[in-house]
Amino acid sequence: MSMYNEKVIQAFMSPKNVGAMENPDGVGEVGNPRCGDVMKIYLRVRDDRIEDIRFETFGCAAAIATSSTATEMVKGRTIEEALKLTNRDVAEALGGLPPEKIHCSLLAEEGIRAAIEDYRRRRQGLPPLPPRHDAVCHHEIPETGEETRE
Amino acid sequence: MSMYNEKVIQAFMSPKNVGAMENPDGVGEVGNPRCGDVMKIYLRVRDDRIEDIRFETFGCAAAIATSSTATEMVKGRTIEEALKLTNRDVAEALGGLPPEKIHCSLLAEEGIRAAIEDYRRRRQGLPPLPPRHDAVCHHEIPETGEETRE
Amino acid sequence: MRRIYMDHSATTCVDPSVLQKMLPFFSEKYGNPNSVHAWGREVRTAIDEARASVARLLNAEPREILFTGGGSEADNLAIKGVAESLSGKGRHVITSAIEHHAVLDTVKWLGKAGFDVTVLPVDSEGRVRVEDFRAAIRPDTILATVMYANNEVGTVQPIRELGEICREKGILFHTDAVQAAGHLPLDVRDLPVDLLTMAAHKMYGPKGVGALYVRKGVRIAPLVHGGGQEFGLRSGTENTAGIVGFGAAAELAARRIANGEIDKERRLRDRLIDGVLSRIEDVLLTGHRTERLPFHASFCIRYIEGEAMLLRLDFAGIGASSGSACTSGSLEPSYVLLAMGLDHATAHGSLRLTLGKDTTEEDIDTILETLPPIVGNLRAMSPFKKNA
Amino acid sequence: MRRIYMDHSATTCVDPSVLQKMLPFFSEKYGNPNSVHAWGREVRTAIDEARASVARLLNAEPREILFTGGGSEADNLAIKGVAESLSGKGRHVITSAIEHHAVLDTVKWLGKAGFDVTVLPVDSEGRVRVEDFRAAIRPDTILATVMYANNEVGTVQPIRELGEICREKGILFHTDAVQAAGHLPLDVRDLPVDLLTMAAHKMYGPKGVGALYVRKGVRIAPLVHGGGQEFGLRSGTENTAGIVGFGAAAELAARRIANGEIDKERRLRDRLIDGVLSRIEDVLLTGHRTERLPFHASFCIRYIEGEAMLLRLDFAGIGASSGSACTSGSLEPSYVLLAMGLDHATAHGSLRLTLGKDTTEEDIDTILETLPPIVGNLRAMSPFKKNA
Ligand SMILES: Cc1ncc(COP(=O)(O)O)c(C=O)c1O
Ligand SMILES: Cc1ncc(COP(=O)(O)O)c(C=O)c1O
Repeated sequence: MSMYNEKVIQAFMSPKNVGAMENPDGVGEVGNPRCGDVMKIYLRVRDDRIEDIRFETFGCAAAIATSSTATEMVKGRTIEEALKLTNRDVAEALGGLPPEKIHCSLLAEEGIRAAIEDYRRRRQGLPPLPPRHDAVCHHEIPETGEETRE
Repeated sequence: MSMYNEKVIQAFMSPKNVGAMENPDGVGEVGNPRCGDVMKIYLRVRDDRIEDIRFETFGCAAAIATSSTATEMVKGRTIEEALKLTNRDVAEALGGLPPEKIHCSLLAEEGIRAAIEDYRRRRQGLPPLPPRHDAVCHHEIPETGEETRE
Repeated sequence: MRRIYMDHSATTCVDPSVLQKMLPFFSEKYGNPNSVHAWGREVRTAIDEARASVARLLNAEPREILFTGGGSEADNLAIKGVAESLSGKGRHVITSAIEHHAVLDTVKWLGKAGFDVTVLPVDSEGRVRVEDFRAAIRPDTILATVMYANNEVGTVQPIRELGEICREKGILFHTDAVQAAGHLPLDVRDLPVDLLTMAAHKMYGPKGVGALYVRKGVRIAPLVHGGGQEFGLRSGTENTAGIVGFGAAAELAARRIANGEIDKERRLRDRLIDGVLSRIEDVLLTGHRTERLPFHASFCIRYIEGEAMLLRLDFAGIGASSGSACTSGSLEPSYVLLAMGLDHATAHGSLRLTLGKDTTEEDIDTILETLPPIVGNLRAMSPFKKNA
Repeated sequence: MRRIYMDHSATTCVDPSVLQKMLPFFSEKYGNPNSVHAWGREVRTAIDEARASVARLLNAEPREILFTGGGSEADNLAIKGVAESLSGKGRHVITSAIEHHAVLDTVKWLGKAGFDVTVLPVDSEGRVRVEDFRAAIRPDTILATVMYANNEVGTVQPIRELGEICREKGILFHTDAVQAAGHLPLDVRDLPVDLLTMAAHKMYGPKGVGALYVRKGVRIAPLVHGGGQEFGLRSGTENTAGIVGFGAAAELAARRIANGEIDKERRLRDRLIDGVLSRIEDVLLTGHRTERLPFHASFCIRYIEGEAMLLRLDFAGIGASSGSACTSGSLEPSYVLLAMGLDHATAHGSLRLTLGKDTTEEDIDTILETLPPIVGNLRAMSPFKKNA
């Protein structure tokens, strides 16, 4: 494992916006427990603006840190603004992630998009978006040999 | 290299009976410079007894030590007694030799025999025995792997 | 904060008494043991003594011990060495699904080089089934390699039974005893194994030196060619200080085993296992309950992921490990846990706590205080279950 | 009696400053560098730094340096690693007759494994002829391996010319620089070599750790499979202290080279060579007079045998070596000297005196006082010639 920087550690040790939300306006669940990464995002939306956001994450330190940071980054933003958030933005806000952890930031981006999609469906009276636990585990393939085991 | 014991070292550092002899009664030269071992034995015989013996040796410490010891062991003995000397006797007198050096004690035995043969030939008026430098290098084959190099 | 190292399966510290014995061999007794002169001869003697010490730990003869550059190299040497030397006799090799990569990847490499490979499954406690093993043997089988004890789950294999089958069938048997050597009594005069791997750094010796026991009469080909050191089977100037350290570590281990310190370790281990199982819900012990390394406790903590736990523990001063995917940069959880039939999500929550000779009861109690709130906190974040 | 170690080609002492840097990595910073926790991370950092130091000595990138369990292993890895990775492209390998056994025996092993091998002769000074080298290259040649400098006779090879030919012909070029690294300036950005072997213990670092430089983009297969350490090319828990020691030794070497200490060494070497040649009759310098390692003097002393000389020198407090048969238990004299055209008897009289960083002018003078009477004494015993 490459080492995490201070910001990542900070976000992991004291994450913001943790926990379930009662009666959310939208919920997105992405990732795959097989891959060791599941992220669930809850939204409360007022006037097209994300008034509150929560996450629940099953995953490594980077997954938790990116969940916290991504939710912080979109809190108070409009839906349109939130949809512009990319995994790169999240990784940058965290001062960078080890290469093999980049996929975690992708998960945060996707989680927020899924929650927004769910919010929109609900508004249109469609049934809520089901959790997507069958996602293909997407990740940067580490360069040969970057992966070492004791 | 296995280590030499004290007796071998002693015989090597202060060998007895070293050097050529003027007008010897018999001379034997055995070994092969290719193999790094040549031993030349000079005899002076009186009344069928080895009155004096000398050696010249090109060779390793064990070759020099066995030359010294073997010559000491036959000095003052009768020809018959000297012919009974075996390489085992020489090695034993030295308190043992490393396995890969056993061939050196064989050389001492052969050198003395060659010198005696030469002495007998001369007594019979035959021409002296020529040096035998073409001997096949005989030696104990070390067990696989006993041989190591830096 | 007292920091508590609980990762002795990963590596151990060099015991100060071992280091003391090594020290002269860096800057004072630095000769090349293959040299004729006094500088070389004194070092050769020290290597001979270390070889005798390691041999004694196994009840082997010194001539049966080869020093290598580590446990992985010794595993590779054993497997490739037998394969090369016996390839004329047969080309089938048997191993288990939960071997260390040093064995598994070597056997797979043989698979690419024209050998047939059987990888045996294990039961839910990580043990190879003796019947499976027997059934896997073919007329062209030349070698079976099954580890003595597993590094991730601590399970000890039925090595005697497996070895006896090999004897009966006339095939060579190698066991990777990197986790077991120095921690369990091993006697190669009694145990039917032909080759056995050890690593000094798992038994309070230095890293970078391993050993392979090769039973007298068993012929293997070398992996590293050259000057012919180690009976022609591992060339290269000897790692003198490392070898001397291994010798000292072997002596220390023999003393510890003789003094019954294993029992002390086992009691602490059980205190830890019982404590974790009773204080945290939805936890399972991985590996066998009793047939396990005396210093080894391993779990799967459901609903949370291993690396997150490790980092929280690390910040609390506790060094632990996990077969978790994330520690290796791969997303697959431990192949060992999967082979034991665990589902992926559970396997991701693996936690290994391995005790050392200096672990105290207080350390165990500290861990038992520290771990539950960390688990609770991470579970509170988990979408799967809360308020554990 | 001051004892004088003159066998630095065989091995060197660990410099006290190097040992100092290694010490914390035995019993304090003992973590496994592959561990996630703090114990592991601090060690990972130290290994990264050591890798950077070794890389700097060669002007390489850290990513191009692999640590191994010694020089021999690095030679084996380079040669077998290229052979395995390029066997689809061709199966011809070129080497020279005077390589170290770690290269020669590995190439010969390839010869048995279905490769074609060309072993080039050398001239009387021990150099490969550039024309021979060029002529040996075939369309199916994949690798040439020629040592940077010879251990027995000190001759430095025309590596740049050979490497340029390899570049031109598109074949990989490996050089065993175990004797040269740390003693001669080496710059892989400038030098056309693709793989280069080093050993820490020949440059005041510890035994049991080597390194292979592998130029970026060159693909080789591993020799030791397992956990995937060293970029997947040398598995096994890292020899932390050894690697840190190698890093420190590389820094020391870089400083010594920058300070021009090579020139000092070369002057002392020449004083020794000139002294021996002028004080003893029927002696010849082996190897090249100027294109030789700065610390290396080697001779053949006619009419006497090497081991006997070594032991006499040893009792006089001087540690020397010889390619002599007897030192290895074989009766063949050095294959290096024979390849250079010397006859057997002369080759048996070889004597190597290799200087170190702490060798003084007084040491040289002591040797020049001590050696002639020993030679005289042994010659007096020799059947070939007396009164030298
Ligand atoms: C030229 C050369 N190559 C390779 C080696 C092998 O290195 P090691 O003995 O450290 O494995 C040596 C020294 O022994 C050497 O001098
Ligand atoms: C069971 C087992 N085999 C082999 C090894 C490899 O040993 P090393 O890393 O010392 O090469 C290890 C430890 O890493 C192990 O636990």
